[in-house]
Amino acid sequence: MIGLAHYLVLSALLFAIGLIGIMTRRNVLMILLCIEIMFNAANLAFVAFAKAWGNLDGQVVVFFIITVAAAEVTVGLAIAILLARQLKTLNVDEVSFLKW
Amino acid sequence: MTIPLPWLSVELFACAWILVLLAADLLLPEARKASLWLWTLAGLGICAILLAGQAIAGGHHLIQQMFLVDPFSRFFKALFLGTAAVVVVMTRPFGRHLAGRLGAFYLLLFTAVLGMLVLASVHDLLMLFLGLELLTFSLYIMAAYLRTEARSIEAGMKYLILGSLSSGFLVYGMALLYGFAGSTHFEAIRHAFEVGPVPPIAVAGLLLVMAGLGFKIAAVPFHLWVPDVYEGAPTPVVALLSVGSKTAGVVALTRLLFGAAPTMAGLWTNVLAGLSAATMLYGNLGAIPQTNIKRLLGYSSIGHAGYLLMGLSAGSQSGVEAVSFYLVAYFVSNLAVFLAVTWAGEQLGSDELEQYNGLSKRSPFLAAALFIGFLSLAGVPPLAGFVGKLFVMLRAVESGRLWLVAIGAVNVAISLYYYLMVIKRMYLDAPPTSTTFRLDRLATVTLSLLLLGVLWLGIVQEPLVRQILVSVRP
Amino acid sequence: MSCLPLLILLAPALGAIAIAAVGSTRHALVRRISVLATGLSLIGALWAVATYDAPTGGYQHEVLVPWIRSLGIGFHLGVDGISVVLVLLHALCAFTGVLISYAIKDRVKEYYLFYLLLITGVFGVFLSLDLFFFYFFYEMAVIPMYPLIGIWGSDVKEHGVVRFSKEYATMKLTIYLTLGAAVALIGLLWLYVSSGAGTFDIPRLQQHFVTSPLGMPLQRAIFPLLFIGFGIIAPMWPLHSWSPIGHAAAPSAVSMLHAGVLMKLGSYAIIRIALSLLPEGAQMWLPWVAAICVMNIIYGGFVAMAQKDLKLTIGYSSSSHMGYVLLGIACLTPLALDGAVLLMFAHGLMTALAFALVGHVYDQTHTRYLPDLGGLAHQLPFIATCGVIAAMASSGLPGFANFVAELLVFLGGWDRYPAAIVCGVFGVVITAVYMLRLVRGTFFGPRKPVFTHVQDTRTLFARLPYVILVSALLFVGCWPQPLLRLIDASSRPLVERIRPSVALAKPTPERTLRRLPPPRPHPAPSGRQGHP
Amino acid sequence: MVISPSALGWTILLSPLAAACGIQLFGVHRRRLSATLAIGALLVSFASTLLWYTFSSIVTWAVPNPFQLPFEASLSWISLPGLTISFGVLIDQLSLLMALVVTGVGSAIFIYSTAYMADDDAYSRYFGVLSLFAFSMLTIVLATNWIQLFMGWELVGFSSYLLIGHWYAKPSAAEAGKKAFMVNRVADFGFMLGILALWAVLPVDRTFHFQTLEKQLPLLIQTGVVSVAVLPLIGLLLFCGPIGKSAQFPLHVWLPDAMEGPTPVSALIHAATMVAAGVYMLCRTFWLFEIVPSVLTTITWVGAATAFLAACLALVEFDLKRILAYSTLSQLGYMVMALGLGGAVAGMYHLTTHAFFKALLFLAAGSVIHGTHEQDIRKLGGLWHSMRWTSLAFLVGGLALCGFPGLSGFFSKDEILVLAYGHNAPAFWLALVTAGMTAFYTARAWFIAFTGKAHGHGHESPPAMLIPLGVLAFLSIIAGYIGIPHFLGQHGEHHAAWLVPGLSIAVVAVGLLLAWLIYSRGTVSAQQLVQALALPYSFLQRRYYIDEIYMWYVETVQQRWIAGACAWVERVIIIGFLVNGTARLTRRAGHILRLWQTGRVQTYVLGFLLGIVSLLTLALRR
Repeated sequence: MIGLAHYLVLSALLFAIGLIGIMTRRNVLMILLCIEIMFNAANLAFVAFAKAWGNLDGQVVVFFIITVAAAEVTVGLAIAILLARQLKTLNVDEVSFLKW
Repeated sequence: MTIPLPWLSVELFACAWILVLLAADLLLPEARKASLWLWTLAGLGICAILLAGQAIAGGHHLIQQMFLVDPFSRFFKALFLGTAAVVVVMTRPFGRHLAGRLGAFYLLLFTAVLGMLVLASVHDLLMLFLGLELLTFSLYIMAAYLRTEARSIEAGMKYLILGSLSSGFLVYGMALLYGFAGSTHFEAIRHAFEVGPVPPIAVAGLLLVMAGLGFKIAAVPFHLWVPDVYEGAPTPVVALLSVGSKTAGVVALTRLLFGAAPTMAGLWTNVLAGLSAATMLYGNLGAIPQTNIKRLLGYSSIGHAGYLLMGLSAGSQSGVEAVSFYLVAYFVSNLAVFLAVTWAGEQLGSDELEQYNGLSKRSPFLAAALFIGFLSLAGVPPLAGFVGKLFVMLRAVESGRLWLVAIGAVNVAISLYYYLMVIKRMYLDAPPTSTTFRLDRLATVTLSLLLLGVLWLGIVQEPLVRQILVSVRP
Repeated sequence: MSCLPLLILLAPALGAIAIAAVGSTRHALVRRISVLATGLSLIGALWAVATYDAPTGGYQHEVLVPWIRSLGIGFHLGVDGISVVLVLLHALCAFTGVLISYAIKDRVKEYYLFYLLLITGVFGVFLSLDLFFFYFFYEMAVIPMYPLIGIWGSDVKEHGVVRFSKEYATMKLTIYLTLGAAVALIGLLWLYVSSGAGTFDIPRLQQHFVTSPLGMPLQRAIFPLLFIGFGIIAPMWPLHSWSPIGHAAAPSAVSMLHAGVLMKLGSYAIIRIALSLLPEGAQMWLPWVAAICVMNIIYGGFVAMAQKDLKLTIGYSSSSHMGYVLLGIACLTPLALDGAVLLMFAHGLMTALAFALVGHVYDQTHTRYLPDLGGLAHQLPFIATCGVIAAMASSGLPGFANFVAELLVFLGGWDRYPAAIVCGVFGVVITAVYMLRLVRGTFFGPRKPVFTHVQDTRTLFARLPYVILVSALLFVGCWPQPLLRLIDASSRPLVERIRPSVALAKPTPERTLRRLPPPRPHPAPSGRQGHP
Repeated sequence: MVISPSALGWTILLSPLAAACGIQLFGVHRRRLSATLAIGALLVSFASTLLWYTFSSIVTWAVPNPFQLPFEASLSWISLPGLTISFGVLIDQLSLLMALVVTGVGSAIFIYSTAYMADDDAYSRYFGVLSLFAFSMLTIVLATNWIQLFMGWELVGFSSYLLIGHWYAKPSAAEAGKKAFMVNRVADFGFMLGILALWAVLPVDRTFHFQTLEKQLPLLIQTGVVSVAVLPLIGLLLFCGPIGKSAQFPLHVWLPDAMEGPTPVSALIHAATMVAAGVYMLCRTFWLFEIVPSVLTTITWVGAATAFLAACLALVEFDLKRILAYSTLSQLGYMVMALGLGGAVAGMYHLTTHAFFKALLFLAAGSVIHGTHEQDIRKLGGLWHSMRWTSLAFLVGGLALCGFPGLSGFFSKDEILVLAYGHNAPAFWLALVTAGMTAFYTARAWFIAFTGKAHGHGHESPPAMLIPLGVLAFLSIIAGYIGIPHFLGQHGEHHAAWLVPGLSIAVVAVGLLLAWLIYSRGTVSAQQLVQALALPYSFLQRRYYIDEIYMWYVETVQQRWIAGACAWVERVIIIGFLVNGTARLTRRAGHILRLWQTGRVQTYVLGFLLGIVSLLTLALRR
């Protein structure tokens, strides 16, 4: 029987994948994707908990999160375009003029 | 369900005004767009009037209890509106960099204000998330607004990635809290904490949400975006970041901790105290070697975050009152500094500290403003910052954390050091050129008012203290 | 309610505001405003001294305006016998300092603005009877030092090589003092919180502690915080190194206030707060304090002896002499405390005089380096006369207030710490060594041709500050009773509250004495000859 | 007009002060005015003293006589609970005599100065400081308590400092003034401690007041309230004062150097009055020293040693003023020795006669210097011919100094020798030898400088200088006959034997004879004598190397080692290491911390993550 724990473990794994992805990938787009994965991990947890609690609050939240995440990606892509245009790169390591 | 209009009037009007600005930006001929700042100011003014119209004590829960309008939120909403107004004034000298896209800038400013207004009233995790994202998205775009400048883009990118990361943690923490309490509503969560038992998952959730907000406040170790973004982003945006966004973060954190987890105070006061110590030390020590004024202010704003956390770590009503005073003091002092820095940046052509050499000879007023602003930030009487720090430390002593107060006290001296290093440049060193410049009337008046506020709060604290006493009930 | 403290405090503050409003080129007007402002304060201070009712004692001329009610903070001004004397000292130094500052020609408006702010802050400390405002003014007095030294100061040179730059000096001073203030602040807040009285008001706290004294461990823990925090500005060994360098780099009028008054803030704060609010804690720590004082006196004296820069020498001598003040405080007897307060007054005037003189010499010769100077008594007879006077006052010559004060410290402390007093008396010898060397090296010796252009103070107006300081020193030195009466009226109750045992400590001999025959006419005292 | 005793007493004390203030305020550029003020004031003082003396001894018209000795009038100077210090005038036989000497000799010297200093630029300053000195000295003389005495004590030191350094342009003068002040300061260190300790010895009702102490101390000791054990220490500490002020061995070094000052100053301050203040102080407080015989022994030996060692130094000196300075030292040694032997009266007696003849000698020397601008006796000679009056005065003074029978010095020195003979035989023989040496070096100076061939030509001095010489010569002759010991209260003690005066006359005669043989007849060559005694001679010439030792201490030990070490600690350890080190550490911390800010987003993410992980770990550990 697949229970709450399983969902949560899956969610945690997703979250970890997202995190590791952010840390290991250099490409802005990949990083944005990984962030999406993190959001989705949260979404999964919400849904699982909603199921467990038997109310819809969590599922409502998920909708909001999806919307926000979409907006986030939009902004992210816009900035990625700027990067590509102005700096001719999408590699975040190369964008480190500001430091110390 | 009816929409309780009077209690939402400010937010609703802000939404409406965003549309108005959008329309104006689209419809107005290019030549007339310069007047958009007036439209923005007018919008903020009307918001303020509407806010004043809500002058009724007690809390009002709206939108399924998710939204709480009470004196506490009103107090900070007023502060946010003020911040935005000053930022608008800052965009005046900065305008040429934004040529052609001013309308959208004001639009984004207004959305950011809306986000902050929402944050002041949050009483639900979902609302918290929405308000926060609304504010942050606007800031992402504004940070990268100078789209031909690599530094601005880089600032936007870094802010975006780290902001999203923190949102990710926040959301995940919210999920855990929801899992614990079965609701995202603060009351429910509080109830769950009160009833107990508290599983680790709930603690983790609380900590993750705190981390997400810590990112806004710029608490170590969630502060790492701050120096880079401050250095790269347009100066008015930095002002908004450092005053508005930070205040919003503190307010939201206060709402969360006192509204949803008062019984967990034993945990989070210690966490906040630890963060506070690290934040003060990191921010103030890191500021010492800086050579760029905006970067320096970034580090300094980290330091201030530490003091704010110190006040919150007292875990008491009076601690929040102290933090509120600190925020107001920080509001006047820091905005004065940023207004001056915006002007100086325009006139000197750079934000590098070298350019500030001999500023007191080139523009005595500007130098004096920076002088007073810096000293207030450092916490020197008779200026506002001093009283703020004193209150915060007092509450920390009350909570028995003398070690934290000791670190705070030492940091006063450290921060004074790097502020004085700037003052030394302005007053002691020889200017590179002898050309002088003046501020326009709007800036002069605004700056004077802010400085007057700095002095006034430093000397006559009672009115504000009384206001805080009646308002601040987190 | 009395408006006297308000007059004293607000005159310089309003002067500063007026100067801020004046055009930056109107130097004469700026100077006149400053003279007027400090003159009003001086009149107020004299009036306060004259009208302080010593037999009644306690705090007088009080002003109390509730300020932050929720925290028990009130704008409470007032003077007791100790602070009224220090107010007078500060008023004298401030007024003469403003006159001495006529030598400043660069950025006059800003200079006087900062100078008056500094003056206001110091007045505030001496007048405040509320911990919050005490600290408020204390910090406020520190900060203007930064620009004052940084802009108008001068580097400390040796053989023409910069040894300490003025930037270094001023930064060190400001940071050091702020750090000290911060340490003291912790103590103050802790005191406030643990008192449970919910008030920052010093008299009310004193009363509160009479009925419900603070626990011993707390007192012992808080006292060092206050003592070190305020001791830094006193300046207490080994936390003194900001002060001589700061003195040396500062323009002369600022050194006057700095060494003359600012350092007294520390010792005053120790008396007013640490002693009066933490009596038992004080009793435990004071023997250590006495040991530190000895280091101050002896070590400071020897370091002063090794200096070749006039201002550095005087700077170290100040830190040495403040050792006597702290020693007087540490002894915790009425006489020693009277002496300590009077020494604050005397040393303030003396050192202000010394710095004013060095300032003149430096303005004229552009050097303060002892080997470069010499024979200036030829060109500067008036300054040289005052220089000898200052040196003698410093070495405790009778007739100057310093003598009386040091004598009182010695007398008062003899029973408590005889060893420390012996060191103190020895310190007077050390003082004489370097002061005489200074006078000898600067003023005496053959006329030097490089100094032909050097000019003495010519007008009566230019001499006025020196005359005021010298007369005050002499007046108090010859007739200390009026001031001592005031000081004693406040220091005695203070000490007796701290050491209720002092009055009773002396054992039996009274009974023996009573058996002595009454005095009767006595034969000539010298008529004894020969051995028994 | 009714003259009240206290008004008269205060006049003695305050009129020189008024003159000093007047000169400082109005007379800075008015030479005549300042001289007039100074002399007038001192004469007023002198007259008042005389009047006091006269009234106290003669007036019988009022019963009781208001001018009854001892008389005291005082003002409260400091009056605090537990501490009363008054400032006043105490007039008794002792202080009257001393005040007469100070004002009388002082007046003569003041008048002398008008001529001697006539060409000086700083004429007004000179008289101002002289008046200040007179006031300070009278403060000591009339002091009613220890503190007042100490104040006068310090003030005379200060005036002496100013007067020695009067010609401050001369480095040697400036240094000499400094040295005098410093040496006295060192001595006063002990003196002050003594005063403090004496004050503290009383358990209650502490006082500095002489008369009260004199009455109470013996009683307190009897009742055991005051322990006798501490008194010797106090006595020794108090004796430090006279060691410095009266230039006793080993703090005598400042007095010869003090001859850099104008000669009238040397006469007044460094011969007649100020240096005698130590002796006066011992007399004034003799009731204290009487109680502690051990201290008296020390005093005796210090005095005897000073007398002898200084006389030795005078043997080889060529500077006229310095010869006199050494002889002053030697005579002060006599006085101190007398005190140590319990002879306060003898000491005071010798003090008085010494004041007369030594002032006379100095003024005569001054006259010589004024006339010839030379003070090295080798370059002088035959002055008898060119400066007859001066030479005569010198002769009278010199003979009185030697103790020539019939002159004042003979009587007073005889008192001391008798005393020594009775109480301390070794001291007596030492003193006797010293007396012979005194005769020798005085005669040596006389023969070299005043007789023989004339070098160059001096001119006789003006009457303003000669008249004081005459007055003092007169006093030097008669002072032995006017009953000073009687006035001081010594009654009917006759010399038991002729042995002591006989011996004394004999050694004086031997001394004079030797000097005559060597320096006048040339029977024995001085040159050969020096060669024969080369080692002791150079030892004496270098003044026992005491100056060198002190110089080494001051310059090397104190200045270079101690002060240098402190300065090093200050500069390197406190400033360099502790303070700047902390500052550096703070700055370095800033530099290191900001390295976290690598500029790479992923480092930041890592930091973020680590922060959360550690938070969670800490929070969930339990």
